[in-house]
Amino acid sequence: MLNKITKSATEAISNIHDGATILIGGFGLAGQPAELIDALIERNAKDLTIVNNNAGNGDTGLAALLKAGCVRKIICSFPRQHDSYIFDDLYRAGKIELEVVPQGTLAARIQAGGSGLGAIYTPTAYGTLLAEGKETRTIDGVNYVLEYPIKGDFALIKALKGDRWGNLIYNKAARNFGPIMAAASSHTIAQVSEVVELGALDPEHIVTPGIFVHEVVHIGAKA
Amino acid sequence: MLNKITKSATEAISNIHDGATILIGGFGLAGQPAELIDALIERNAKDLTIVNNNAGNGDTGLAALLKAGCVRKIICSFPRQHDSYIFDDLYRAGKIELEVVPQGTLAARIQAGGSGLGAIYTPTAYGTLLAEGKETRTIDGVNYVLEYPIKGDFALIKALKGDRWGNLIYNKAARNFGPIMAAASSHTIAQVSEVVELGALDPEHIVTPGIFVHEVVHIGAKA
Amino acid sequence: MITNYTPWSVDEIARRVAEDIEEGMYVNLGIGQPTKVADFLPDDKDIFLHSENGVLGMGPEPAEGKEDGDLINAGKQYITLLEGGSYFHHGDSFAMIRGGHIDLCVLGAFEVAENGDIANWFLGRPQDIPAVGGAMDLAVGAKEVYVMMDHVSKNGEPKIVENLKLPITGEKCVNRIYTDLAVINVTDKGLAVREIIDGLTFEELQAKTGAKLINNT
Amino acid sequence: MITNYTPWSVDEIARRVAEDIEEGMYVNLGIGQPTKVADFLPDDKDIFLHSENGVLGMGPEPAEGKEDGDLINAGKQYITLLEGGSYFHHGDSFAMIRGGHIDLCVLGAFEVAENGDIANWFLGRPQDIPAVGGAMDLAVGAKEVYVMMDHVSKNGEPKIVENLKLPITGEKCVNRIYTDLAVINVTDKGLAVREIIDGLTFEELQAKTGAKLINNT
Repeated sequence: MLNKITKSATEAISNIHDGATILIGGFGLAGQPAELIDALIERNAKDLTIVNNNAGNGDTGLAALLKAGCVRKIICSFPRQHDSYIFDDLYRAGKIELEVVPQGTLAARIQAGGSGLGAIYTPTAYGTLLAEGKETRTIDGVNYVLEYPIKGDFALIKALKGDRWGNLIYNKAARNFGPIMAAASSHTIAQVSEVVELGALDPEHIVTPGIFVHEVVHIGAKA
Repeated sequence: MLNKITKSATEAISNIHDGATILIGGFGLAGQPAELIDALIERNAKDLTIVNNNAGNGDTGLAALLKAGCVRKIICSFPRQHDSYIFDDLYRAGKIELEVVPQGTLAARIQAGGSGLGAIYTPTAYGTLLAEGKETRTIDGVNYVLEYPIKGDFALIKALKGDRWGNLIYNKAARNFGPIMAAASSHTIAQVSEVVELGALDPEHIVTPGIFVHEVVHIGAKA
Repeated sequence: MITNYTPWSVDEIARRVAEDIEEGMYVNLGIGQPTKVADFLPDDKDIFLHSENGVLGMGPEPAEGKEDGDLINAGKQYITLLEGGSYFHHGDSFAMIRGGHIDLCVLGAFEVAENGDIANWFLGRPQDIPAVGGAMDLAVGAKEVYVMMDHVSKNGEPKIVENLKLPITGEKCVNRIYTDLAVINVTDKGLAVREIIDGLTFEELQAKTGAKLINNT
Repeated sequence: MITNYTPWSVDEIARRVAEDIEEGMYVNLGIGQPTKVADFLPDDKDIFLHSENGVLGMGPEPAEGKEDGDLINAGKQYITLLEGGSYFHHGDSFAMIRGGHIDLCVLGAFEVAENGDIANWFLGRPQDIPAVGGAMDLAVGAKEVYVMMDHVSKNGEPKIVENLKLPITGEKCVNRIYTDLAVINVTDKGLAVREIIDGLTFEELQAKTGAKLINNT
């Protein structure tokens, strides 16, 4: 009997090594796997490359991971927010590398990573600073930029429910990057609010099939 | 009040013009929009380019469309089947053009069409007859073939349920090409076994959001 | 100097944009001022609001106490979902944008050039941190791009210019500009003024604009 | 000529392949002979069968009268779905294949070359109609590719060869070959015979093979 349920966040992230590339789900706080990130901070892995839409909010979750000095580089679309002060300070102090990627290109590169494409031509960012130095091509009169896949050694994502085969469903707009990051990573760890019996998730409704998920950790609602 | 429900298959396909490229859903018979195809045969549009996984089975549906002489070219992954005799005869008589595309490349090209990518590098078919004359590139030691998007002027697909905004859910493995063809076509027509009230489809379970669907036709179970 | 006009408020610009949105359109409203447009959409028409974080069919703000941290828009504000709305992942959401399925996107802007170039993501000053979000995808992907902004900057500099001075977001993608002073179409022949607020003359508008205008009012 | 051996039946080859499939593996069984492998998978292990038409967690054939035209495999045979299985569209299904998420794929073949090249999609004769299906995607995408085939053709020609004569499906992708006579690993050093059926000598096997074998039994 195959069981992908892992007892704790600490155990789930225990193989994350220094220098790993980690795709972390979430759009702002929605879908951010806060407890997995907390466990990662405790582990104190160093030189991480983090891929997320943002660069942390406030003092918790991804922001706390940055503050703990675990992150060498962040790849994101929107680092600057009203409450991204931890990132802002690190960036201005030259203590973190930043690669800004248009949000749709970020999604498309992650999808390319998960689906085995070698590169894609996207129209987004053509002629802008974010395409500087990149290969371009005009196809049928439209200008495109060549972009390469993003793959993770690990993905940390948050879902609503999961089963022992790793099947997942999400909650509302907390779905965001979860499904595509799961598919693009060698080892995907999902924190879920509820673990359900095999068969409890309707096969028509499963959003992330278990093939993309390697560990499922139950994180109950906060007390 | 926006209402994408169209009364009949005949009305739904009435704008399909000679020379159109039509993506037709289905894998064999599962998910094949037989009644929409019947209406198309009646319309007798000519010089169509059809994109489907197969090239028709038996004497009905897509096979009948071929037999009616409506199709100039078919783009598919697997034309030859035990019951593809109508296609086989047309092909051997030089009366139909065939473009064979590996099934995953077919899916990826359709997805590129729906998502606005200009081209993709795929590892599939590298070094084979199906990549002859195509541009290739080695990226990180892997060989890729450059493939271009497939877009439809129309898509004809079959779903289980639909609402007046065009939201769709499918039945089991009849989902296959439906969602990606809907996204890749300028005008998508879905035949559904049931029309439901707006709000009856759970927003978490909708597989094809209405933005990809232009007309929904109710086709009841056969008598 | 005596002026005979009162610039439109943000609400008035938003209302004006809303008037031009037709039933059945799939619309993405950018972060900031454009978000306001939602407040002026007619209740009796089905207009589909898309949010790039995976929501189609956004409804109004939730009632107090009904906020859900998992139901937010691209600006990370609490929203609701209409009956008939749906959720999907970021890949599908940007397929909608990049694939040309969004009929209309309303964006804020720092500058718009007479050829439709738009700058709205980065001021490029030493102290600025680049952050693009979905702006570049929306600029190139939406079928039509409307800009909603003040006609001049806080320092009185024209924001409609011959050539952008700021880093570009997207090339030749703006179709129409709504400001607190006018509604202007970006056409092959140039910037065609469609509407000027009461009390402002075409000449006065031209004086506040960094590119040549055509009077089509 | 007196032979002291009985070639494995298709069922016996399928059983032999099934023995090498481990719990937790995501497996795609190609059309034809490989489909048989499913019949010999152990009931007490979770092994996930993937079908490229959008099914993960395929179960056994349905009972008579329970067939569902919307629940078929890539060979268009009726199937069932296990508890914990799921449906998805063709884009996602081939993301699983091309993206390297399928641990193992078992394919039939016309020919396999000693470097792992495989030919299994097209005979290329004038009367043949090319039809590839998912064969090329599986060949390049699966982490491991096992081939299951007769050792020699109906005319007695070796199907394991130095270089393919038939149109190639995928380059250097076969990891292991299961035939009615032997189990052979494709290694950097060459074709390493791991197992020979009872009563057949290595020399006899070599004589039926179009490429040099290494005896690793």
